[in-house]
Amino acid sequence: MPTLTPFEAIGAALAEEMRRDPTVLVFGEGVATKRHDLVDEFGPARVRNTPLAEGIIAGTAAGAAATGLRPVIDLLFAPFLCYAMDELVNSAGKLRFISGGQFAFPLVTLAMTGGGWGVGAQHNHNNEAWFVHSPGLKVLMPSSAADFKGLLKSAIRDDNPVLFFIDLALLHQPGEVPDGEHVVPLGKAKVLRPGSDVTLLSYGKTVHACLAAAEQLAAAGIVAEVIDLRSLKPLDEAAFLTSVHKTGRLLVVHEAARIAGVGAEIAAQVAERAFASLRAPIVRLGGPDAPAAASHPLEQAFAPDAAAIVAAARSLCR
Amino acid sequence: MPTLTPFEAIGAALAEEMRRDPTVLVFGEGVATKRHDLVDEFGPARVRNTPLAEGIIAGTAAGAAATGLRPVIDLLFAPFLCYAMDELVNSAGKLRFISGGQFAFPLVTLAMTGGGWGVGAQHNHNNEAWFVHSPGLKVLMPSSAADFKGLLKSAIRDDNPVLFFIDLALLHQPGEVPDGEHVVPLGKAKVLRPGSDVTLLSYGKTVHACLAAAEQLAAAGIVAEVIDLRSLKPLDEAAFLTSVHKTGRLLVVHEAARIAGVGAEIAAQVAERAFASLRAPIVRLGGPDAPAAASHPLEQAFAPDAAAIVAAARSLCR
Amino acid sequence: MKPKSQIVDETTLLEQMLLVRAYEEAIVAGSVAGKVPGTCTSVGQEAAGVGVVSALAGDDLILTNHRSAAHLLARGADPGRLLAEVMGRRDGYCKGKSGSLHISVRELGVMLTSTIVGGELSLATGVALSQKMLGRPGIVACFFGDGAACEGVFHESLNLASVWQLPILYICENNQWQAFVHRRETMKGEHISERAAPYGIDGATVDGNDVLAVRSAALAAAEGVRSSGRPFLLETWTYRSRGHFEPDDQAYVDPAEHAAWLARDPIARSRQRLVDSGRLPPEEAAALERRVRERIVAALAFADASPFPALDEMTTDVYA
Amino acid sequence: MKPKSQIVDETTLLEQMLLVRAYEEAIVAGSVAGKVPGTCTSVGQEAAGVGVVSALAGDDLILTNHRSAAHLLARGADPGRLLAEVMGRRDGYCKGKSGSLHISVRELGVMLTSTIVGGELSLATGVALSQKMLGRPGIVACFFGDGAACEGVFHESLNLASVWQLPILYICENNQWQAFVHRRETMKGEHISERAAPYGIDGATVDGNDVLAVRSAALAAAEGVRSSGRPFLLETWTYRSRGHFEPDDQAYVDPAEHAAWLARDPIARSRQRLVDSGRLPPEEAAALERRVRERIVAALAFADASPFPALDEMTTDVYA
Ligand SMILES: Cc1ncc(C[n+]2csc(CCOP(=O)(O)OP(=O)(O)O)c2C)c(N)n1
Ligand SMILES: Cc1ncc(C[n+]2csc(CCOP(=O)(O)OP(=O)(O)O)c2C)c(N)n1
Ligand SMILES: [Mg+2]
Ligand SMILES: [Mg+2]
Repeated sequence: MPTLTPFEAIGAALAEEMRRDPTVLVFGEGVATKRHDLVDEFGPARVRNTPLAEGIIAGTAAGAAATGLRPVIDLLFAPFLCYAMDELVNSAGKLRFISGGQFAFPLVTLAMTGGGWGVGAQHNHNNEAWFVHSPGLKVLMPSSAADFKGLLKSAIRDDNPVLFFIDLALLHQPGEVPDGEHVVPLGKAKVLRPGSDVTLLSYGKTVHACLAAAEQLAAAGIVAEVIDLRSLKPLDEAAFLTSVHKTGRLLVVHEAARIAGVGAEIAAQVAERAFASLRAPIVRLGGPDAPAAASHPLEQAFAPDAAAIVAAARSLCR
Repeated sequence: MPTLTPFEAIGAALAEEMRRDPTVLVFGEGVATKRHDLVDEFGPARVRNTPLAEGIIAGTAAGAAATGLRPVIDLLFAPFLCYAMDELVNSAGKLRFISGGQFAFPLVTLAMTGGGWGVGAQHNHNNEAWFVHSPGLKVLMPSSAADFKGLLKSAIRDDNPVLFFIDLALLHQPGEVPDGEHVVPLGKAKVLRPGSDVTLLSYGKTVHACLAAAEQLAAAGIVAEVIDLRSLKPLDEAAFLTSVHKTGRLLVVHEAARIAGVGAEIAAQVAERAFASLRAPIVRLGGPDAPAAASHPLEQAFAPDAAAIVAAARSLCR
Repeated sequence: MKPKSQIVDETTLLEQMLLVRAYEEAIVAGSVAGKVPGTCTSVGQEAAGVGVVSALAGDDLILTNHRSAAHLLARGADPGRLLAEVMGRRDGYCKGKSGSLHISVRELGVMLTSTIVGGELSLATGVALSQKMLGRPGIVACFFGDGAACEGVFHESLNLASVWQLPILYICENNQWQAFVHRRETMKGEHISERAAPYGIDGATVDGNDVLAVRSAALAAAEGVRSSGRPFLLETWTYRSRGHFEPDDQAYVDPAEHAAWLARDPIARSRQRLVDSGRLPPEEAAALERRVRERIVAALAFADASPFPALDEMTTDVYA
Repeated sequence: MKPKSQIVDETTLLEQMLLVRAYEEAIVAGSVAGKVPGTCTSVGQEAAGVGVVSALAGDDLILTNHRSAAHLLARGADPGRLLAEVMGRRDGYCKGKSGSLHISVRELGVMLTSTIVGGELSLATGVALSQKMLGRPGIVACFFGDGAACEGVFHESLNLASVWQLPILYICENNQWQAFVHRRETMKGEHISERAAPYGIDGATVDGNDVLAVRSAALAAAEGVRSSGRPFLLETWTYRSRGHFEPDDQAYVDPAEHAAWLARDPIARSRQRLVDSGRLPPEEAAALERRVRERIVAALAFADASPFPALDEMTTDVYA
């Protein structure tokens, strides 16, 4: 299997989908500069730099999506989505319903997030939960190069607006990507490591912390099941309910702030639908209710690490 | 006690605080037209109509708050907050932290939300959970005329940016408001009806549905405790944990979409911190993952009603 | 091919304006009676909407906003289905889910209506990009208010349309009001059309209460957009005679300004001109008015007979 | 009272520009060595920043963005504390929480720096409103880029500042680049200053690579804002010689354009003028450069000795 970084996997997914479907196009601030290989292959009409204006980038994508194109837009960093909320939430997310189904919005929005670059809270803010809470949108956040490619291809083919979050710390970490047509369906979590004592549920880079924690827990005789959610909306409820029915214990882990984060939704679902199986409190590990600091040690400490996961899992399994 | 509508209670709170503190001012689209009594008393410099531009309204408020004024801004309807997300989240919410504590942002943002006016999903969208998930912000959503007044006065005096959500259906429902200085602290829930069998936790207009449900449940021999959260951030964790320790059963109710709503945070906290007390699954009743329809029956069906609450509570207490 | 819209005569335009007026008056009466939800009417602005729409070709696309009755009706929307939508009924163009504020009628090319002020400006560039990249002939006509021109996205939209050379006819209906605030309070200068130049876009202002003037300005503007592939900003200078949203006591309105504009009512002016010139005998004008009123009575009956949507419609049409 | 800034001579300005250059070169070298995080440098733009700041009075307030070194240093910020901030250390002006992109120094009147492009434009109106309503003397100088002028909030800010008559000196540093995109790709026309007129605001463009020209244009503009209480838009026409963010190979830059601008380097020009006119003997110029470099060496040592913040700083300064 070839090895690609997520940056390259995204490029490969874009190229393949643009080859397959002439209505796919990509635009954003500097995307034609950053992905000049795509400009070479598909020309400047389908790979466009834009003015620095996230609102009109997203609005243009929504308008184009409703009328025959399949735009992928790069809004760079998740906090910049703040300038595009009307277009993403009020237009792309709602106008299908409002119009009684007259329009569909096949559009993908890319945004980087998370620590790793020391650029502070106006570049680093995991706000994916906002979009999970907004109707009409889908939300993805992969943790492996293969899923970056496979999920992006599915997102481009999906007829709904998809927010595709890129965990910055993963962007240049190489990983194996299956050869040829590799498509990963939306809404399917992945069991990365089966287990029976506790379920470690995560997405994005903290999946890797969960895997490392599972390794350490195994040494302590605790068999953890590790699940990568991948798709935050639609949520693969069956996947985590099944797991909790088996393990009776759930630890949800993400970098985003704990308060009202995606982990809260999962914990709440489990507390309702797998209550009888629960053998211990549901624990969430997530970022604090604070902006992310630029200072390296503070930035790194924001996201739960393997040690914290091990400690929490051990106390759950006591 | 005098009887005021929340609209009047808001006006009274504004007037009293503007009288008390000359740095308080209010601006927004049409606020000087709508509240001309305030213009008469405080003059056009402190009660301003603005151009139609939510971003600059919120940004101006943030800049003014950091430099000596205490602005209250009226952004009309919650979906319009989409145009002000950068200013509220990235500026007002984060610049205190980013600057290492050099600035504070004493500003209040008013926004109406919820069904009741048949104006559809671009005016009616309960997005309060976004702000609960955003650092540096506080979030209020009162259910009684007295709390509209008392909480708004506290919000104006608070040194942090506060989102003050106005449930549209309550705006013109009169209620008693204590005479004189009436201040309700942020972060304190209110037990409206004590009970022992099940906790009904809510905020905004569904509090009234919970009270009606509690009445019906009492007839069926189920003694429900009804708690009005009032403050969504800071959350009064002690209030709901104490209640669940007593009742062992929790039903969280709000009009906002269930998925990743404020109810999820509460359910998750209870599933972690009151697990041993729980005698039944935690149930959330909330709106569907859909935009709100304009059509009256659909709009009304969006929010959980007393019948749904009674049914859910009965099945919990079975 | 000459678009069929170019052979319209003023009597047809008058009929359309009368239809818009009668339709909105029916809504006002219905809302006073508690039978129809309140809306944003375009009473006083009929010429601005009808004149521009009459200048569009059949394959042109329209984006509009909350104050859309003239655009929809002039485009041929059925008043019965519109009223059904306003009343939240199943036979509304959007199945009752929209209500009055964001009615789209895709089959007529009225796309992506948004009640978020500025929403249509953010979407129009995308629709025009589709037209251009997919090689479709129609231009995009984007209606917005003077208030929307205060939103930042107005600037972003014009800038992008210019840089990407998108075929958009921007039409600012400057009706002097931005909800409960007069334009004078929110901007310096009177004319939105002057805001086009910095983006390299041409602009013009036309008397929005003269349907023929609007039509000819719009014909020229649309032709320019069509042949150049570039945007143009046309401002129709008009007045919102009724309140922002029904009901509205308009206590905040200067009576002198209001009266001056009422004296320039676009329907009265057009009718007068037609009658005076002998093109429309008074009894024919009366017959026209009667016919229009009858259509609206029938439309109201249709809408009223339409059922509310089933409750499970609450969650359909959310995802594709 | 004549603000003390008005008695500055060109040698002082040159020294400030040299300080900015040395400071940023130290960051570049440190980032190559992996010891300092990358930043957005203002190499090539020093005259634009220094010239404007030199024209401000001590009680004027500054809002800036990610490319702020010239504004901060010219205002008197300590390079040691700035470097400590860039390096995420406890003695940084923002306790290491900001890093390079949003450094505010309230004690110097550098307020509310935002790295959200356009953020400073949205905040400046509020700061100016405070100045005006609280009767404080200082005007507000708001620095932003040509890219920021594409964001809608630019338009909203200018419009509000004009309507509310706010004392804001808007300064657009048009450095031809918007991250990895040339201005040419994002707007028609060359000059941001032309975008002021529709809001009833005056604008001017000045050679941003001539520190004296910038200073005198800024003095006039600031004086106008101060006396009229109204906004003004000054564009400084300059060039970002290095990449957007360190490191950046600038592969996307036209070498001819780059070379032409390098030949107009503001520091070389000012130095030359001072030396040629006899106002600064070459050996004094060399001494100046040495002094500046020594200051930066000391600053770097200070920053490097500063510890990282304690981990519990992660959650302080969130709520007041
Ligand atoms: C973003 C946003 N802000 C505010 C409103 C409330 N609102 C609806 S229409 C309107 C006035 C719009 O004025 P203008 O653009 O001139 O259009 P007009 O109503 O005059 O046709 C306002 C403030 C809204 N719908 N969307
Ligand atoms: C809202 C937003 N969009 C994008 C970015 C990423 N970004 C940072 S600086 C920059 C270029 C800004 O260009 P300009 O305003 O001309 O300022 P310059 O960097 O040239 O000084 C971009 C795109 C950002 N920080 N904020
Ligand atoms: Mg208007
Ligand atoms: Mg620039």
